Amino acid sequence: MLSVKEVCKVYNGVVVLKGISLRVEEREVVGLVGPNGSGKSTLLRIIAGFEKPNCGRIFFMNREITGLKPEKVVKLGISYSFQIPRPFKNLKVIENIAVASLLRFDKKRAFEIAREICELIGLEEDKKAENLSQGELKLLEIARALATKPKLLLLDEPFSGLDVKNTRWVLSEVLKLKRMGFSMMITAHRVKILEDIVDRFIELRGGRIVKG
Amino acid sequence: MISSIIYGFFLALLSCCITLNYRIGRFLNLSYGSFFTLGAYISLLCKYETSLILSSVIGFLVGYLMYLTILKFSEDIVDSTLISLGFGIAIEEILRITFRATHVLLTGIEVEYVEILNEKVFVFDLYIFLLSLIFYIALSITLLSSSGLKLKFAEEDCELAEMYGVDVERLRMLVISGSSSIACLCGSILSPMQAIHPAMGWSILVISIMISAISSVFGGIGIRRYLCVLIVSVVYSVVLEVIF
Amino acid sequence: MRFNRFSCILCSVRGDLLIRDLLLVIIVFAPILTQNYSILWISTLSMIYSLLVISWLFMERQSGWTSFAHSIPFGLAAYLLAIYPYAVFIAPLASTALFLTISKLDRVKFVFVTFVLTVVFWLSSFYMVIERNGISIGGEEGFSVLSLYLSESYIFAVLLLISSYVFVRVLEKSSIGLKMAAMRDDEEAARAIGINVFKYRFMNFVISCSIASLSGICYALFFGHVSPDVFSIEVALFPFIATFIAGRAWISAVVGSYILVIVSRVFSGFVPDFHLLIYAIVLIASPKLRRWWGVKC
Amino acid sequence: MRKFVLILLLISILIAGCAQPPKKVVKIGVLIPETGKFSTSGEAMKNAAELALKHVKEEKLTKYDIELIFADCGDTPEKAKSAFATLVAKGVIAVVGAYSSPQVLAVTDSAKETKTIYIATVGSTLALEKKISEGNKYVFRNAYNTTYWGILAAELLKLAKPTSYYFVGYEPLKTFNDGMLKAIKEKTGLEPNETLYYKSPSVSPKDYADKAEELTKIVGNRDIVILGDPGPISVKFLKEYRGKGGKGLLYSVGGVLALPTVLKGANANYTAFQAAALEQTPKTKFTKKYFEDYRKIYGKEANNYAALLTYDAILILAQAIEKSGLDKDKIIKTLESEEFIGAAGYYRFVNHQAVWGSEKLKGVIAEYIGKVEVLYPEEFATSEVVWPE
Repeated sequence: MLSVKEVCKVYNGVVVLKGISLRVEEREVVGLVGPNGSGKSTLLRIIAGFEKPNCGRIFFMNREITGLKPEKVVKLGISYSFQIPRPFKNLKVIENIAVASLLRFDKKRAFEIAREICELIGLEEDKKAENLSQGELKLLEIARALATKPKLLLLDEPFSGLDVKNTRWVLSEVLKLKRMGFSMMITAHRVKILEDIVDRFIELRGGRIVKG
Repeated sequence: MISSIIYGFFLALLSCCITLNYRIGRFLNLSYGSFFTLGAYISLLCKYETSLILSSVIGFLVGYLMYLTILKFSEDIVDSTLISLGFGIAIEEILRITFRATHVLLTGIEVEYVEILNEKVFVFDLYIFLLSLIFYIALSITLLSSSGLKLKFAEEDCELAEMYGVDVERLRMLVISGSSSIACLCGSILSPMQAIHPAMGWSILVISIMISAISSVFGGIGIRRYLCVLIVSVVYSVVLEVIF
Repeated sequence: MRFNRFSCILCSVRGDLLIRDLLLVIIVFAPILTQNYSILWISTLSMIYSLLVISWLFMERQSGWTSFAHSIPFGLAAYLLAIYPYAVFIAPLASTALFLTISKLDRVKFVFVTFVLTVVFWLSSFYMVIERNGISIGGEEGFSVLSLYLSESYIFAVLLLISSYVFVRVLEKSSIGLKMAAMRDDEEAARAIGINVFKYRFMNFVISCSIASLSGICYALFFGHVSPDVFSIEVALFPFIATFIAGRAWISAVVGSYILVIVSRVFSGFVPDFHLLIYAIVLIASPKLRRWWGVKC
Repeated sequence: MRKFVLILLLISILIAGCAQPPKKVVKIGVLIPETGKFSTSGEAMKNAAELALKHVKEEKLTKYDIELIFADCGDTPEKAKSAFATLVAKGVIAVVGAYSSPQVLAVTDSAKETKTIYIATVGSTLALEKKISEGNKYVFRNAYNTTYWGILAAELLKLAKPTSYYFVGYEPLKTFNDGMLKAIKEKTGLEPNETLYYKSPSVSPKDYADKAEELTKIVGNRDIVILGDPGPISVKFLKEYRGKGGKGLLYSVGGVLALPTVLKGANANYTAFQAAALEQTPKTKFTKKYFEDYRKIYGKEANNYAALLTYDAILILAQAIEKSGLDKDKIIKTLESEEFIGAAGYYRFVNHQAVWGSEKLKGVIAEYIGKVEVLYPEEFATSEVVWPE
């Protein structure tokens, strides 16, 4: 489904990714693990189109997406959720999600879908985004990503900065998605947390794949 | 050419104050021109030398009053900017109503000039040049000293600065009142060259905002920013002379 | 829950439709009842400014870019109407292009640069001199335009104001409005969900500049004369001050303009000596006023 | 019986009291720039207007009871027009005043629309003639038009016969200055040696200084520098010019640099200036009266072009109303056909423009050399042109 070939990235002189190659299959959930600064997030951002790779190519459903703009990438069915939640804070929860599903549907349908997603994930739809808790924000991120009806979900550190209770909550939601058969790439710096979600691990260190 | 450079320093002084007001006072000071006007009017009332002292004191006090109003009423940059605009208009109007002139006013002081590199330069311009020089030296010293660190801190993030025990409010007070007093002083220094009327400060305000805006695009932090202002204004004034 | 939602919708409808829009209707049409020339005059002027404020607010509220240069589409349109009417449409396009170029900078620099531009346009408008059959016209004197009668200008202004008010209200509720709002709150996040930020910014700027130009045209026809004052900093600051006195709801764009125009123009009739002082006091007190309105709208 | 007589008496007295015909009140609006750039002139205009009313009553120019209503026209056409609207709402029959040309032009349209007579007392723009020729019969102008400003300058050139002359304009007023310069050339056939324009201080803060310095290098002892800027920067220019040893005679088109107080304050010797009238040029019985009473009442010098013409405009209206009653069309007819006395001379309107330069209505040129000496018109001349040593 997704294949990354020899991708490398250099930030003003520092090599962050050194020739990364990997594949993600249909209905597969891949965990990207590794210490901070190992390049997990950078890789996701490159796939999502927020960064341009210095070398290498990326294919999605046998179509090259290297260096495409994020808005194009998401149209093709890859959607990305930010490590630090970036909600549209002046909009309500439901609007936050609906605006995402406007990508594929008209307004009426979009709001229906948004409502469904709210029910599924369990967010209060009329709450303003700026009044949400950390856990809720993380979920909103995921919800928004879902709303674009993606084929592949890129979740960047969905569990970071959460207390135990919230972590469990988010975890259970992500599990639901797995059961529904979403393909996903999830980053985290602790292996343990992902154990019962992912099908296989890929471990990054210093911009290289050391395992998987 | 020399007079242009000197004028550049004058502009730099004003624009620098505007920038300080914006960075530390956290608002665009639209009352600045009126303080200049106020200074000019003060110099009509008494002898030239006394007017210099008087204007810098009065400027400081009125500036302090403005600071207090801002402190009391304003919640963000916009409020403060509006308040300063209000102050500017108020000052001009009070001057207009109290002086009730049917023509522009003049201080009967003779304009004297000195020759520098066989170019005639007015004495008052020289005074301004000196003032600006002193200001810049003082600013550089503070910025390079330990208290300069505080200043930078306050510029970048005032909440954080406050948390680390920088007295931001006191800084703001000093900046706002200080710059007001400088504007006022400039007004009375240059008064012999001016045709004094309520609206005279306007062009001064416009030009100094222009310059600080242009130099803000170049950015920079600490002393670099203020030197940038100086360079921009000198270049501006020289280039204009060359073009026209 | 369901009932809750229903009642909520109901109250929002009441809040949205009845109160605010009724207020607009009253503000706009009340002057007809008093057949007083100066009241009609003042309210026409206020409506023209309301248009300008709405255009500005549309940009500020929907795209998050605060412009200090709405005097440019406003003034350009007025000037073009006076000099070469067929080219009026250039005004919104040119200003949009200008704003888009500046929006390559960040939002703070945008404010500054637009302000500088305003000053530049204003000052250079004094040098706008053209030769017409031997005599040079323009400059500080400005140009003459065919002028409408007060009644005509009033109707023209009402039509423009109501239509653009309705337009922005509808657009805000539409999916386009929603996308713009998302873009305003976080451009990168907006891109992540497939919103073409540039496209929507462009759309927003075009609409905003067009409304501003319309108000400029209306202004020119109303006065029958345009002078560099249409580019003045007062015009550029007007929307900014108006909204921050009266709040950031669409209706307060109108209310704010009325307040400002009345304070600065009408008082000059009653207390010529002190009206600017009153204006100053209003400005100094505006934060309080604004908060008061903020609660209301 | 006696009671009855008493009552009858009382009643008759009452009736007599009521029967006395009440004096008609006529409202005249006056647009004054009380705030903004022109506020200084505004003050003088207001004083002059009040003085005019006083004199109208003293000299019994009209049987009607005239009431002046003032409105602040600020410094923008917009404020002028809104002030005009307030005046109209207060039921004025005619309006005088406003300051800048844009203001005059803006007001002109409302005058036509509201059928209110308007006498422009300052703006000189030729665009006004255009509006009048397009059929705006309500507007008159007792001020100079741009051409006459040029003609006056030309008169000075004829008198002084300088070796050459230079022209310095204020760039924002280019249209005005161009028109003026054109008239000078037409009248004298002389080209200026050099034509300079200084920019507004908001564009180039010391451009006026640079231009002044430039001139000091080229102007000779017997040259004339014509300064086409009536605004306050003209004073700064003068200070700069003389301060840096500028030679020759400076001719100011008036405005700020034609007020004795300013000339004295700037000790601007060898500065010629124009005025609509001076105390030394008693053209009519009102000239002296105006200057003397103004000084007496307000304790200030009266020569302010705008003020004097506002004064005259009110006198003119009073006479017109006296001759034709309160019917506006009749008043317009009278203004178009009759002659009116003012402090500056006897006004006639041709195409609604006061005929300046005619025998009975001439501008004045004077020179300041410690005191004011009149150079033109000949009949009032007190001295030849005095050149700096």
